[in-house]
Amino acid sequence: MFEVTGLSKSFGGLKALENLDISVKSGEVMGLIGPNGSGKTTTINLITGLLKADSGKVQLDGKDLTNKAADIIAKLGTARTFQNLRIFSRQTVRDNIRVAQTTLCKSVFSKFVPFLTDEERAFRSETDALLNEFELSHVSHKRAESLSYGEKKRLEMARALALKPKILLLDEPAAGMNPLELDWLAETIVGLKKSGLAIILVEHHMKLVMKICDRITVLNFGNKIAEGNPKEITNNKDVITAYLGKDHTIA
Amino acid sequence: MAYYTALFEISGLNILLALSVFATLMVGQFSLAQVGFWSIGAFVTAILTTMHGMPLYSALIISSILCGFIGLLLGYPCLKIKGIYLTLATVAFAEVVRVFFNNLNYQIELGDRMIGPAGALGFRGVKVIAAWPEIYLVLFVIVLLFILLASSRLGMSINAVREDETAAAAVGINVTKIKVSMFMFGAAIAGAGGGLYASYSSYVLAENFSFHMALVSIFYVAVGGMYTFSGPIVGAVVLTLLPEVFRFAADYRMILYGVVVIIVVIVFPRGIVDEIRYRIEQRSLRHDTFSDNKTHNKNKKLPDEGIK
Amino acid sequence: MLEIHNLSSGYDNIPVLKSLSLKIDTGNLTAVIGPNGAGKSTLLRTISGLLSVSDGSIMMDGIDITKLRPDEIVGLGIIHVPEGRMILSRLTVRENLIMGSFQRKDNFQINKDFDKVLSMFPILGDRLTQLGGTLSGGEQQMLAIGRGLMAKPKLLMLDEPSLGIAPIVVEQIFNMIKQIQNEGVTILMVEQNAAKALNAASSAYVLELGEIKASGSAKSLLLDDGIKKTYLGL
Amino acid sequence: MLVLEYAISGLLFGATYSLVAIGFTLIFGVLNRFNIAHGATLMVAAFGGATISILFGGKDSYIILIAAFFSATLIGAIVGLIVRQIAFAPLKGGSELSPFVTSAAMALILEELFVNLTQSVSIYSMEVTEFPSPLENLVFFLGEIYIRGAYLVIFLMALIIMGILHWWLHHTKSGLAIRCVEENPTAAWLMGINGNRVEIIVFAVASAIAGAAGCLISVAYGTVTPFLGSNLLLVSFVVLVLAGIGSVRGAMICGLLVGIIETVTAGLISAQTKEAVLFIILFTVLLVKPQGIFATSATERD
Repeated sequence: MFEVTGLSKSFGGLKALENLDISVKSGEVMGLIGPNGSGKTTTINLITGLLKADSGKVQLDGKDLTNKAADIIAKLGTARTFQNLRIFSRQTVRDNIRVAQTTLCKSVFSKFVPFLTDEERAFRSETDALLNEFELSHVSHKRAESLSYGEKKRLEMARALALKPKILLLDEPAAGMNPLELDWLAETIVGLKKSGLAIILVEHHMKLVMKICDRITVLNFGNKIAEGNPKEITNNKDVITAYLGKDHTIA
Repeated sequence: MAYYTALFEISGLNILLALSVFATLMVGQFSLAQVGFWSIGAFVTAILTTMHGMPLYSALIISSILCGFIGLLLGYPCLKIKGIYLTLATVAFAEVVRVFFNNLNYQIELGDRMIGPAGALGFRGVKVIAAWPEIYLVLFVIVLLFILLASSRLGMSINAVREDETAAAAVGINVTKIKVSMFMFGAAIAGAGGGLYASYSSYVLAENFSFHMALVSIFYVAVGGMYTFSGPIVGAVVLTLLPEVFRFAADYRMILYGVVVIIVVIVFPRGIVDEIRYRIEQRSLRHDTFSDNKTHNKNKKLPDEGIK
Repeated sequence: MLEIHNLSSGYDNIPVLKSLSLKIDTGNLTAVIGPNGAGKSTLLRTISGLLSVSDGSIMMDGIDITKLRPDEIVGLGIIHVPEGRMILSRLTVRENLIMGSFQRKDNFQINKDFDKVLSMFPILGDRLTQLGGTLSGGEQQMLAIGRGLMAKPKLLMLDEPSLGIAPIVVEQIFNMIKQIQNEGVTILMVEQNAAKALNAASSAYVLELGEIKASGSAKSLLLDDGIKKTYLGL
Repeated sequence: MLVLEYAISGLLFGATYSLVAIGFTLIFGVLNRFNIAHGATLMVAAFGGATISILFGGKDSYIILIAAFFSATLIGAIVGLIVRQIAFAPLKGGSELSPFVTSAAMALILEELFVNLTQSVSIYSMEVTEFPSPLENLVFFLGEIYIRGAYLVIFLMALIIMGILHWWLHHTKSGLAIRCVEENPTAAWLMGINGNRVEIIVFAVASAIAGAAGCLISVAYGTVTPFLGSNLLLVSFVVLVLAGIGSVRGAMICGLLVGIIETVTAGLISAQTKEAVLFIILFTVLLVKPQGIFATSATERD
C-alpha cells in the first residue's frame, strides 16, 4: 500500500501542490492528470526525493519515504521514469538495466568485481527477461543513444523495473509514441498491474488514461479537484472546466 | 638511449597525471586541482624518502593516502559547487598549495649539508630512487584498478553519475558517495604520481606545479579522450612526444604543439580514442532507420538554451 | 498570409509534429487548441525558427521561411510571444518594450507605438522603471504582448496567453487580443483553454498528438462534440 | 597611514582588475564559456602598445602614449576576434571541456609566440620589455600620502571605460541586446536579435577592454612580459567569483576590492602571502556563497 498524505510544496510564493492525498494499492493503476502546471510532475518529484516537501507524508508499506534522499527512496521500492527521457545514453542497453540492479546486490563482489557469481547469474537472467519483455534483445549490445525514440522509452521503463519496485511512477510514458507503440504500452502497463505492481501514471493522453486506469486523481493549480473511476471523472463538471475552460458552451 | 628512456619515463609520469584528471572527470567533475595533489605528493614523498629515509613504496602509499584524505576534505564541500564554479574552486586549491610550498622552509641537517624544502628555491637533492620500472609498476597497478572499474557494476554506476545524476539517484545510486570517492581516487593517483616525479627528478619546485601545468593536464584528457581510460593514456603519450617530434621547429615547437591541440579538439571533439571509437560505431549503425541526415540545421545556430 | 504544408518537426529524435498543414488568413484570429502535449508550442517554435523543420514548408506571404533564422523571421513581421512569457527579468519594463523594436529603425513611429502600447496596458506605464522580474504573472503577459507589438507585427503568435493567470486578468487579456486584431494584426493563438479561445477566434484547428484532428470556423467547432472527446479521451 | 596609502594605490590599480574581469565576464555571460585566452589577448595588446611607445619615443610624449593606448585597444579587439574564430567558432556542441582547451591552447600559443619574439626582436628584451611612458616619474602627494601619477591616470581611464560600457549596456539598443542574449538567448532570438552577431560584438568589445587594461597595467608597471596575462587571468578569477559570474556591475566593484586587498596584504605582510590570501578568499566565497557576494537573486544564474 502506497500512501501520500497532506503533501504540500511551494516555490517562492507559488503553491505548486497543496495538501495532496493519494493512495495506491498493489495491482492498481492510479492516473494523475490535470492541465499544464497543475502539479503532476511536482508530485512525482516530491515522492521520489528530487524535491523536498514542505509538509506531508509519503509511505510505502508502512515505511516512511518522506524527504529521504532519492537513492534511498529508490532502494526502498519506488521506481520512476522521466518526462524527458533520462537514460544513460553512452552505456549499452544491457548496462542501462544492469546499473539499476546494483542496489539489489547483496554480495560486495557483484559490485566491485566483474566475476560471475551465483548472484550475478541470477541478475543476468533477469536482465535477459526484461530485455525480452520490452523487445530490446536485438539491440542489447548497442549504446542507448543509438536507439529509436520508442526503444528509448521502453528501455527507461525496463530500467525502472530492474529495481524490482513495489510502486512504479510513470511520467508521461505515451509522449511521442505512435499508435502501435501506444497499444503496446497499454498492454504492458496492464500486465504489470496484474503482476501486482502499484502504478501511478501521469499522462496527457486521455484515451490511454481512461482505458487503463482503475482510479484517477485530477489536479488543477496544485489542488486535487476530483478523484474517481474514469467514468466519474469524465462527467465531473470541475474537470471539464479545468480542461476546456470556463464557458461551458462547448457541446 | 638515455634520451628514449627519459621520454619513456616522462610519458609514464604524464600518464599518471592524466589518469588522475580523468578519475574526477569520470563523475563529470572538471578539476584543475590535480596539480595541487601532485605537488603535495611530490613534497611529501621527497621529505619522507630523503629526509627520513623511508623506502619509496611506503612513501608513495603515505602520499596517496594523504592526498586521498585531502581530496575527501576538498571533495565534500565541493559537491555543493557545480560546473565552472567547481573548476574555479579547484584552481584556488591548487594555487593555495603552490603558495604554501613556495613558502615552506623545513630543512634538517643531513650529513654535512642542510636538506629539505627551501621556500621559493624548492627542494634540491631529493633521493633519486625511481626510474621506469618503479613508474610503470605503479602505473600498472592503477591501470588495473581502472580496468576493474570499467567492467564492474561500480564502473557502470560511475558512468551513470557522469551522464545524469538525477537518473542515477533514481535507480538507487548514492551520487554523493560516488562523486567524493572518485575525487579521492583522482587525488590519490596524483599523490603517487607526484611522489614518483620527485623521486625521479631529484628537484622539486613548487612554481613548476602552476596553473600552466594544470592546463596541460587537461590537454592530455581532451586530446586523448574523455570517456574511457585509454584516452588519457594516449593523450599523455602523444602530447609528451609531440614537442620532441617538433624539434625541427626549434623555438616555435610549443606553438605547433598548441596548434595541434586545437586541431585535435576541433576534429576529434571527444578526444582521439573516443572519437574514433564513436565513428566506428556510427558507421556500423549507418543502415539503421535513424534520422541522422535530418539533424537540426537551425538549432546549430542557436545557443544551448534555445532548444529546450 | 501564412501557409504551412506537410510540416514535421520535433526535438532531437522525438517527432512532435507529423505532417501538419494549416493556413492563416490575413486579419483573422486563428486559434490552435488541443490538450497538453499535442504539439501546440512546438508548432509556434517551428514557425518562428527556434526549431528546425525536418520536413515540409512554411510560406509567409509567398516567401519561403522554412530555413530562415529566428531573427530573419522576426524581420518579416512574424512575432512569437512565447510560452512562459520570457520577460527579461533583469531589464526594466521600458527596456523590455524598447527591445521589442530591436530591428526597427523608424524612431518616430517607435515612440508612437510605445505610447500606444502604454495606452493599451496602462499598468505597464506605472511600472516602466521596474525590473521585468518584479511584475506579476498578468503584468508579465501584458508586457510580453506589448513587447511583441513593439516589433510592428504582421502576424502575432501568442502561446498560451491565459496560462497561470488569474481569471479576471485573462478576461482583460483576451479583450486586448481582440482589439489588436481589430487594428489589423493577424493573430495565431495557441490555447489550452478551448472555450475561451474558440469564443475569441474566427477559425480554429484542433491539434492532438501532433496531428490536426479537426478544423473550421470557431463557431462550428464550439458546437462539435469531438473536441470534448479529444480533451477528455471519451 | 601606510595602510591608507596601500589602500589608495590598491584601489587605483584595482580598476584595471575590474576592466580585465569585465571583459571576461561579458564573454562568459553570452557564451556561457570561459575564455582562457583572455589574459593572453591582453598581453598581446600590451606588447602592441609598448611597441608603439618604444618605436616613437613614448617616454616624453603624451600623444604617443594616447596612440599606444588606442592601438592596444584595437589590437585587443582584433586578437579577441581571432581567438573567437579559432577557439570558439569551430566547436559545435561538444563538451564543456572543448572551448576550455582550445582557448587555453590559444593562450599557450600567444604566450610562446611572445616568448620567442622577445628573444628575437631587438626592441624587446628577453626578461622584461620596457613600456616607456611620460607617467613614470609623475607623483602626487595627498597630504603625506604618496600617489603615483600613473595609478591615478589608469584609474581615471578605467573609470571612463567603465562609464562608457555601462552607458552602452543600459542605454543603447546594441548594448541592451547583449544583456538580452545574456539572460535568455531564446527570448533574444524571438525579439529579432541575431545571437551570433552579438557574440562577435561581445568578443570584440570585451577583448578591446582587455587590450586597454593591458596597456594601462603595463604603463603602471613600466614593463610588459609574455606572462602578464596568465597572472591577471588568475586574479580575474577571484574578482569574478566575488562578483558573481556574469555580473558586470559586480566585476567593477570587486576589481577595486581585490586591488585593495592585494596591495594591503602585500604591503603589510609580504608579496607571497597576497596570492594565498586572494585564493583563500576565492575558495571560501565559493563554498559559502557560490553565486558571489554581490549577486542578488536577479543576477543568479544556474
